[in-house]
Amino acid sequence: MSILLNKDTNVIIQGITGRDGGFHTKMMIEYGTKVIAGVTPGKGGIEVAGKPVFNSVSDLKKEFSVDATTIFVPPKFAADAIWEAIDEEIKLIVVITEGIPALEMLKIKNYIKGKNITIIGPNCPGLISPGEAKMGILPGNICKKGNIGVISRSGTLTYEVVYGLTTAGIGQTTVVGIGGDPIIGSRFLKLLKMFNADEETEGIVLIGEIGGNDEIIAADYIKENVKKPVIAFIAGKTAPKGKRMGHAGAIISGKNETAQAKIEYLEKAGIKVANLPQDIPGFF
Amino acid sequence: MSILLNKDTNVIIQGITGRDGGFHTKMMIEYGTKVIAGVTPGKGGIEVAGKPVFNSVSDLKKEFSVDATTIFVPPKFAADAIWEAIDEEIKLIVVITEGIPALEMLKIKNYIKGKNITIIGPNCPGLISPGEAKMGILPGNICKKGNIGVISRSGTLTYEVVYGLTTAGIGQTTVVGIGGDPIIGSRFLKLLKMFNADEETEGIVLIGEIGGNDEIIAADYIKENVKKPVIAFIAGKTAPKGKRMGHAGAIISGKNETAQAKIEYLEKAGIKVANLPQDIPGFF
Amino acid sequence: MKLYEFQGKRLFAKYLIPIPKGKIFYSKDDAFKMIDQDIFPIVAKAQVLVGGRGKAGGVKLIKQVSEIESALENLFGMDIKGYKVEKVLIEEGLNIEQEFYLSFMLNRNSEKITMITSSQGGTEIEILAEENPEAILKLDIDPLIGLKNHHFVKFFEKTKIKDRNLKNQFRYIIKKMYQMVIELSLNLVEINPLAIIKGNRVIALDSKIVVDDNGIPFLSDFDSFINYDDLTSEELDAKKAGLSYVQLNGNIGCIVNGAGLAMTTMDMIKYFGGEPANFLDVGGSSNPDKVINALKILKRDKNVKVILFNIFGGITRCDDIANGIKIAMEKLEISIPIVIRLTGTNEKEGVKILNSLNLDIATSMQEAVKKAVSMIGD
Amino acid sequence: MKLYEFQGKRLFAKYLIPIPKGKIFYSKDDAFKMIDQDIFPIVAKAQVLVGGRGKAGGVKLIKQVSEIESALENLFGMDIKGYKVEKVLIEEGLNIEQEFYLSFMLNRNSEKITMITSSQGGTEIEILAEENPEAILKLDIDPLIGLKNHHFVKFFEKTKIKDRNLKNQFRYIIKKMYQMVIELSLNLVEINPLAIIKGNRVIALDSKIVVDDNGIPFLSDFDSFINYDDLTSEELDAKKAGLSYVQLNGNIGCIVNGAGLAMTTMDMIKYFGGEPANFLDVGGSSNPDKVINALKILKRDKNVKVILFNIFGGITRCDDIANGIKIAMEKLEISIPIVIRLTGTNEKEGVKILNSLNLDIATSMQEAVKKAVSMIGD
Repeated sequence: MSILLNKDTNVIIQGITGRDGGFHTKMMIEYGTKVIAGVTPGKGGIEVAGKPVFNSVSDLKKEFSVDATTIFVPPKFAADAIWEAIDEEIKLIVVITEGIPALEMLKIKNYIKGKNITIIGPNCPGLISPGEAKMGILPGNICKKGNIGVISRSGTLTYEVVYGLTTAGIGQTTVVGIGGDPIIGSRFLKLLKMFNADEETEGIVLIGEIGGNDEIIAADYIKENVKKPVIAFIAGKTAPKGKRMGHAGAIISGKNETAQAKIEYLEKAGIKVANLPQDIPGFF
Repeated sequence: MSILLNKDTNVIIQGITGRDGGFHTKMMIEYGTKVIAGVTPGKGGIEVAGKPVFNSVSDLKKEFSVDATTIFVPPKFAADAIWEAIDEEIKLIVVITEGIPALEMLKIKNYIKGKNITIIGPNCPGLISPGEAKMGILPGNICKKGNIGVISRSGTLTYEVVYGLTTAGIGQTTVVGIGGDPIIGSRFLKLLKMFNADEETEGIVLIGEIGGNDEIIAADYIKENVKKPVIAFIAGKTAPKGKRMGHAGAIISGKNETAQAKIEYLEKAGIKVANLPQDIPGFF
Repeated sequence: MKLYEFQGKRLFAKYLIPIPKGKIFYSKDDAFKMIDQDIFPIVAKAQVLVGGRGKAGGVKLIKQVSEIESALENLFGMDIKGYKVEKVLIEEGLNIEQEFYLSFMLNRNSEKITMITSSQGGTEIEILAEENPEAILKLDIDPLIGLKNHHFVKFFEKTKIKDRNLKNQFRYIIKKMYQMVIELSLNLVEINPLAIIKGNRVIALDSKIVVDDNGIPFLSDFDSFINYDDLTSEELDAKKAGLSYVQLNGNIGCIVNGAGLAMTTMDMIKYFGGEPANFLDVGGSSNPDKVINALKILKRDKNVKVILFNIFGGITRCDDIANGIKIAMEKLEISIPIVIRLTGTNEKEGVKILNSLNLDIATSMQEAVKKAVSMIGD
Repeated sequence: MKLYEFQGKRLFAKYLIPIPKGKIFYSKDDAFKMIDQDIFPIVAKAQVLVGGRGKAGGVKLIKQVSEIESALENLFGMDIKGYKVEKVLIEEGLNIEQEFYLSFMLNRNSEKITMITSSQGGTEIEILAEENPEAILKLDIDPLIGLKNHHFVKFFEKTKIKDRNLKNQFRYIIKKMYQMVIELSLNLVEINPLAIIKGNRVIALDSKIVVDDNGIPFLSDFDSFINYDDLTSEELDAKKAGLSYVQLNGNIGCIVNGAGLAMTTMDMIKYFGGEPANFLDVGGSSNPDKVINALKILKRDKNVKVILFNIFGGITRCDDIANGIKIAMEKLEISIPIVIRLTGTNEKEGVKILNSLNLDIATSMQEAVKKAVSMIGD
């Protein structure tokens, strides 16, 4: 079984009339995703990729039942789009947009605490359950249905790793790009728990990078709770301190946030860490 | 079994050094409540009723484990005291103070949604599990251990009803005064569910009044879910429209908020409504 | 606490919400003296703390100077639903193109701040809600989140406002009204009608504001808005003395500790065939002064033929209440008969004090109420 | 984005947080001309966007006029951890009675706004945290709740401040700093030291502010604070062109799409014995201009001996990247060897374009990196 998303998930697109939103709506539909409609304030009534567009999520919900939303809204209105989705009680919110202020995400994170809502992103490629459905921009052709769960803070590095797995004949249950911002909707821990609970997932790949302590928390959890094999990879061994490496969250602010410190901690917890991305398939 | 509170509950007092706080701390201890300590900012280090006083709940928590807090703090600092208790993850917060702005309570209510925290009050007499413990100002001597749960928006009217029950030989599992403000921590519905789930509670008394729609929601719930006998009483049949009757929440703002409308609705839902408080014991 | 229209508009001005030019007058002569010759048409609006003023004739459009005197004559002193008109707001007359209804209220049922919108302004919202509920948009706003883009999207969808300039004006006013709710602890802020006038300007033609009584002590420089004009002088004195008092039309005066018990006492009087003269809650304290003040207030109501005390002592001590009664009896020369029900904390001591005064003491609430009712029958 | 001390203090002034009287100077002569005779002692502070300035000699106490010239001579042009001093803040000297540390940061680990306090101000907080963690108070504040009374209670308990007047001053500054975090999207606001000076006044003697880059577009009138003085001119040009670029000391220039893949490319270069010259992420767009700008920037770095492209096409189309390279090759006359790895969306079309240019195309990331490293060895 996949986590979070499958072919029966009713997906909507917030920001469907934008350039990226429109293009990826088509790609998602082509892949088999059950995209039912989209939202762009002021554009209600038109169609995009054969799907009706509404002015608001609540208008849309009067006609359709919604399980999940993908947000392609530009930074200026993206946080408001997340709040709207929360207000309309959508259970899975995937935010592709890059450039949302961390403080806004901090409020959102604290607000959904204890509520049955999962946010993936922002600043992420989305997620894909190969052979089932995808939300976001992950290319479907590099994936393959199978038994490995992939969680990653990165975009194209995830493609590289997944492509390597697929090429080696190793398929994936679900691949989740959790995003490169400092405050993200779902950290490693949350998704690790889901993959750990998923019976079909037989192994997990965890792609981390410099900045923050998510990999440390993940290591503690894996050590105590995960019996399935977990292979980690950490990017940024050559990154200098105090410099932001592309991602808003990829910055070393303390000595525990370096790639080296994280690798050491993971290995101490008994987790295998690959030196190079192409080494990952060999561990399974 | 009682709900919310029993003789093993570790209770603290916020505002213990005040006149009311100090007096009722003594009364609570005399009744058998396990009061372990108190808090008043700036008064840390002294003792009240033989119990140590701390500057903050977090200081107190370094030395004691806490299950519940009773707040006697004056209006100006009462909301902050509730926020402090929430911040320190106290599971039961009983607020006696009258005069907290409704907007502040609205924020608090929305904040604790989905969290495992119960707030009783504000502007309430508190609760008592006869023979076990009490939090707040309900007089212990008029209660008797037994099998009836009492929920009330009122103070002295509750005493009147409970005294009537006790005199008639009918004891109580727990008596809860939920408070007379428009926005309160726990409405009828929440406590009805608790009493309904409590095996020892064999019947429920519900004392409502004009204003709001809590009795209506309660009626709907009782009709569908409660098999135990429920006896209701609604105060304010002679109250004029638009006038605040003592309680901040006791004001008729619409025709569904009159005592008559509520009584009619309750009776339609098959719930017995007593004409006079002294009729209540006769229904059991 | 309800604010007058002119007070609400002062607050609007403080928050930069546009209002018509206008001035408040406390007498006909003042108004007559100060009105300029070349400002017609003007609108004269009776200031009362009750709805339905328009229908009652409390709003006059004055087109020329010759009409002023009779209009003002008519307004000042007018009685609107029991409220005497003592203040009149005179404003510039404006060319209204479209009227909207807009309000924010603290909603105790949904436990949110509810924004209510309609493009059919001018009508009372309760009437509109019954006659044409489809015309109303209700949005629940979580105070932890605040106003977000989708709230505005829905507002513009409902009101069919498309013009960019108008949208900016409405967006501004909506934000400011919400800010007022948060900053001033309002239970309600309503603009009805919120109008588009000639020149594509959006302006608040009326105001209705209810401030949370519990919030008032936390507001700075709010004193100028405090008014208790909707209270009788007895209610005002009760408020000053820390008592909750509401005057009614019956003849049995009640003094009770606790709001729920006080309402129930009134209900029981009615049940046994009497008529309560008031609601009066002395609260939880045992201060004898409260009893004295309560008796003073009831004494002023000439309808009161018997006074009924119903005290269930919890925090309140019965002996304190009895002492209060004793002092009051001595000081106030009360000739009206008194029935007393006194139970709970220090009951024995209290009864002892009262016995010495030859007062009628009942053993239960029912007995006391019946006695009081029967005394009226005489 | 980091702000200079003097810029942070300007923001403090805007929020009415007390700061010393002072002025910023951009040259020694200006400073010398404008300093008054009778204001000594003064403090001259080098403005650099890096910590540890004090230890490096970047702060001078000047007690009399005769000391100025040598002090300023010394400061202007000084090198502090690679940053040249071009600005000096001159402030009044004050009599410090006690120093505190106070900061608010957006804490990605606890996902709260963390207030950090110590009564041992003046020391760097990281050093204090290691040497004397007991001296530090950390409070996590939920942005949905904000500052509440108990936060102040704990602050005063930790700092042992008891004087009522001092308490009011600290309470005010704490509120204002928190307000700055919320209103200006700050990642960090730090005052170290926050001092009590003679006359029982509390004053911010230093400032350290980091603004969230994602928040800057939402701030109005913030332009005056934007500075990129901590970037090299190449980094600045990259920023203007919408590229993420960080200059390093190696000789293999990298152009990659995606931050994670770019870091991994650098790591792999190192792993196979080479040294990356930079981090460069062209992002997800396929605009050929980005490739051209990226090549322009790498060309300026004289250390770069080989350029390595690593592109995994997803949204990015390989043919667009190839076209960008083609145009750049023609326009920019690039003589440095280029190694290219190109896979994913429209790979075939891209490879076809590159083949016509006689460029070195690798089939995998590893092969490309190894090739680039081996070319340096030559």
